[in-house]
Amino acid sequence: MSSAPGVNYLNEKSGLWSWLTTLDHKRIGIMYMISVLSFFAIGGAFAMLIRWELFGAGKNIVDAATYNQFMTFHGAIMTFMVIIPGVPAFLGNFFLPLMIGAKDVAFPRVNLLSWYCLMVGAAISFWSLFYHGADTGWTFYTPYSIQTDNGTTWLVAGAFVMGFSSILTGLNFIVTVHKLRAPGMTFFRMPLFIWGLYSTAVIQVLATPVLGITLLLLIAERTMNIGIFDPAMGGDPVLFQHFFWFYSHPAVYIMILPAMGIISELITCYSKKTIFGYRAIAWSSIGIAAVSFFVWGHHMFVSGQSEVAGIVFSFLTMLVGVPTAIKTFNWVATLYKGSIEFSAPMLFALGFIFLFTIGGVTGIMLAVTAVDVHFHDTYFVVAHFHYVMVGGTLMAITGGIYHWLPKMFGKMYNEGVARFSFVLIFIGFNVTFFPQFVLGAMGMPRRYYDYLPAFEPLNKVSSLGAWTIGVGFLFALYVVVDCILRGKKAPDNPWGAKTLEWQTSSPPPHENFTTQPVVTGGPYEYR
Amino acid sequence: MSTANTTEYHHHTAHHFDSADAEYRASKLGLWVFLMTEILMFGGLFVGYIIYHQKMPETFAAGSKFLDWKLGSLNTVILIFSSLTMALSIYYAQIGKKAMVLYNLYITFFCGVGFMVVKSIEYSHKIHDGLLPGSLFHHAAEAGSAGVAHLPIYFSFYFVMTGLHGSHVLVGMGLIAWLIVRAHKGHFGPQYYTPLECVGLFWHLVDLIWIYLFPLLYLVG
Amino acid sequence: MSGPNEHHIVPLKTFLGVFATLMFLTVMTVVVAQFHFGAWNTVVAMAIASLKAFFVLAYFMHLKYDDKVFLVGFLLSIFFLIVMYFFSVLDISTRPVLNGIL
Amino acid sequence: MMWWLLMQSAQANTFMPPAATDIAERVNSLYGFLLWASFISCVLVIGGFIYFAFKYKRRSENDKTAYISHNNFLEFLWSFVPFLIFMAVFVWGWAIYSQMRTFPEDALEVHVQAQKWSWSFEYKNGRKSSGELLIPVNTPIKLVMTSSDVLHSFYVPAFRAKQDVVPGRYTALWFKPKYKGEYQIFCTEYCGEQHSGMLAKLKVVSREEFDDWLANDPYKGLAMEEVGQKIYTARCAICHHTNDQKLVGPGFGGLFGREETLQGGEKVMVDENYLRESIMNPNAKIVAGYPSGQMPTFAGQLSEQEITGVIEYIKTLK
Repeated sequence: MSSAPGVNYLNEKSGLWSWLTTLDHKRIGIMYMISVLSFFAIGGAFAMLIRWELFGAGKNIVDAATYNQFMTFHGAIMTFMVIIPGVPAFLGNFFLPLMIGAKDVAFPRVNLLSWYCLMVGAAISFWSLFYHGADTGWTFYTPYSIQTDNGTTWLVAGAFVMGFSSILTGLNFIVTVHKLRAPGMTFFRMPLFIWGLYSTAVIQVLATPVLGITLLLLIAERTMNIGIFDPAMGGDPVLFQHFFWFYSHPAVYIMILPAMGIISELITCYSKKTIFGYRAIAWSSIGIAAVSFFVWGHHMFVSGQSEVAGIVFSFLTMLVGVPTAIKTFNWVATLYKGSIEFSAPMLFALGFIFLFTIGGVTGIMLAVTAVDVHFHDTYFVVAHFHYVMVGGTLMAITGGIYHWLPKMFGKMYNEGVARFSFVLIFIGFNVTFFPQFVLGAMGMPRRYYDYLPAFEPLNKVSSLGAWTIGVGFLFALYVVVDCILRGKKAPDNPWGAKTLEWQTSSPPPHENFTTQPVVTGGPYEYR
Repeated sequence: MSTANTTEYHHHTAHHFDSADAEYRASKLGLWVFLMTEILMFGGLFVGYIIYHQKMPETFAAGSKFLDWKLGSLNTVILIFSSLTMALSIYYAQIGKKAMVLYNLYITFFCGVGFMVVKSIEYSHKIHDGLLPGSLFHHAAEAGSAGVAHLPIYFSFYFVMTGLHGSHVLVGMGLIAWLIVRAHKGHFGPQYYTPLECVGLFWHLVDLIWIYLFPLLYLVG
Repeated sequence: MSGPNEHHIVPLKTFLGVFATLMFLTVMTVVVAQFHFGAWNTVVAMAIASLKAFFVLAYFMHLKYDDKVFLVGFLLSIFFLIVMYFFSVLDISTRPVLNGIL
Repeated sequence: MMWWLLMQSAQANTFMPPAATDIAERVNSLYGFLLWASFISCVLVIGGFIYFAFKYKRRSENDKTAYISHNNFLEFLWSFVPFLIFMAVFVWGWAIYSQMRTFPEDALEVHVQAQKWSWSFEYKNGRKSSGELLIPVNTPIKLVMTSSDVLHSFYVPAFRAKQDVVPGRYTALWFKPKYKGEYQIFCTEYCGEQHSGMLAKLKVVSREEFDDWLANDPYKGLAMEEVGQKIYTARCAICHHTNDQKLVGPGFGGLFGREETLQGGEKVMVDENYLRESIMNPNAKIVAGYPSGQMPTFAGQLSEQEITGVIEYIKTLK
């Protein structure tokens, strides 16, 4: 199936139907891109509304019940529909086969099915809006989630179906990495993005089923009142939290590990230098993935969990800090004696290190039991995980999109606007979330519709920052759309990168490579 | 059944695999990864079950008295036998006896039917007696003086675990029906039996889960 | 690389032997349940179930002959289940008596 | 010397409310250390990469870069040093955490009942109060807490004390306030619509004042509707206006004597019996347009005197 010159995966077939039934991982990646970006717009709109409501004390735009819905949908959309599928299913789908020199993922039909699972799951989630929405927060803590009288069941069912999407993607990636690497592509010649995706896939496969059963039990709880998590029937609500966090803590690493992989790619490419400590970074991905299963109780220090469990979980959480620190130091060391270009993707990568470092050290603070007692469920936690999830994952996704746009669409993006979007997002982000650390230290609890007057000035600052981020992402969206519609034709390897995806044409042909690539060295041989 | 006489079926290896063997190995790895997810999903339930069993042993002892261990044993025998026939169908595919593949698949399928029939007999008894999960529970044992606290929770576990398992049996039966159709067309032989092997693994896992469910629910009291 | 032809074929006798063993163990587990060993009943029942699981896994599911990656995957999932159980119970069993209302 | 200075400034409650217990002060020291350690690491990492980024800025397209694959010593160093710091703060945190969890024998016990969306407190002698927890200064206080509906969490920032309140079991919390004054109580576990309104005051007073208060009948010399008004402010106002505006539940203004349509289409007259039933068994008769399950029962929480008081108070609202 060698293709004629000028024929690529985008123009080889046309029509909506050819997209909806495609088995090409690149097209499925693009479909994920469109859906994830749309969900991001919806989740982002909820964020803007939340910050509008919190602009001043008391009621600003909506009542408490509606605010709780905003908060719930913002959380649920951003976790289940944006960050979890964001890196693996969108960028991973497109680039995993390309970067290991494969023609496709191992199971293209399963890959397409995973996209439909996400779509159907999202549709079911939004269906809850016809039943007065949902107001439980994305964590669905029992017994409130059992008692509340609205469409929570639909949202839970949607998350359940979206779980399948995540599992199927992970399954596909594990098999693809094991079985479809190009000749010569040993495990330790794989790009670090692949290591990130691989360890993520392991978590997706091992943790998501537990979320599935937990949500299934919650649905049974709401429809038949089975009582397993309901204290009124003799059940234990804290056990729900164990089950929930057994998935949801590793899920945090589903969100961040592949983002770290992107950063390794960007740092090496834009400093034209081999990565410092390749094996340490690769192993730390696996290490983080493994240890992530042992630390979930740090979400529960004040939940009524026993003191012993709290201390054990605190200790284990410290262990996860070490591989994370290793990665950060190695990225910084990679810059040493490099040739650093301040292009937009690199700015996002450096922004990532900046914000992720702050997110990381505050994470250590939260892992210390005695200090977490004060910070738990305050804005300090909100700020911390936004620093990691937005400052980390979303910065990495945005940088990754810019970096790979030429490969995906064969066109160059507008560098100036892209850099401007970085400036807006970066400044807006810090203006939004740094004050929230202070608010949390002052004692402002999270998920609050209204707050004491003392918290008002910083909340105002935070809201202003949030709108700046919003504008920044609009500019980023403009860059993407402008690139697709009007971009100048891109060369095959505009950045001089060494990884395999840049060794084929832009955009790649249907089967990725016209001749089977053979790998003879490491991924970052900038000599 | 004249499947052996039809022209030899040739399976097309998907374009992104180097060889039929690479595809076979990838499929099996994929299936095993899928089985891992199944183990963790059921495992979550088992973990919950064991935790509650430790917390309220009297409740679980009293609850298991309401189950009929004879029907449970019958279903265990049926499922293990079906596992055998499933394994044999692969064996006969490997040595090229296509008719025997079909016979064994049919037996496996009807074992599944038998399992579901027994299961539905059990369910209808429970429903009739009001031994139902959670707030649907309305059996006298809860209210009576000899009643045990939280008995509905036992039946919540019983119905959720056997229900989820039963739905897996149904899915497995659907897959076996699909295998039967393909076997009729003569698709399986020594060169190509990946679907048999994969569905087989799934079916054995369903059996495996029942091997644990049976003593936990019916016997341990 | 070996073609599908060279995949290990388990002899028929092995399958029948495994089936007989499984039947025997099923009878065992029912018989043993009639005795009262207290808490040991669960342990014995689980031990027999695990023995049965071993035979199903090793022979019916070919784990004994197949790529060891499958075995690693299987053990990994069991390991994480144990982790889940262990830490949940670690909490529940060490809660102060004050909390023992449940 | 430098270090001492740093520690001193860090202990000055960086952003946190003033510490009002010994344990809170210990948390502050640890927090101060963490802040400085974090600040220094951020300066090292962020400063480091900004320095590198500018020093090794790309000069030309043909820049040659050094090929440095790894350095075992450095990598060991920056794995091991963070590990040591993490272990240090873990142990330090553990020490304080176990003090938080070790309850003094001689503590004054107060029973805390949480429900949507109010806090109520009961003392050993049967004295109750809602919306305000009064305790004596310099005395260890142990709160034994439970919830009658969903999860809540009891949080006093000034004491660095927080504990979830779980239905179906008791959880506990202790503190020993050092200074007299008024402190804020928050609910920090999401509990529904009025979660952010589930606040209460904690008043630390002198021992004498506390003993006086404890022995006092809170309703002495009050008319029935005045008793009702007190209860209204502490327990009802979060969901019910005094006018006829809907909040979570219906406003009380003009409610008495009105005819309402129930969810099933049935009509009901709002009289003493309906009001009493709605307080004791709120989900029995829900007026159309309101969700069920929002209001918790007050059975067993309000005395006869208080229930009658609330009904009388509602009668006065026109």
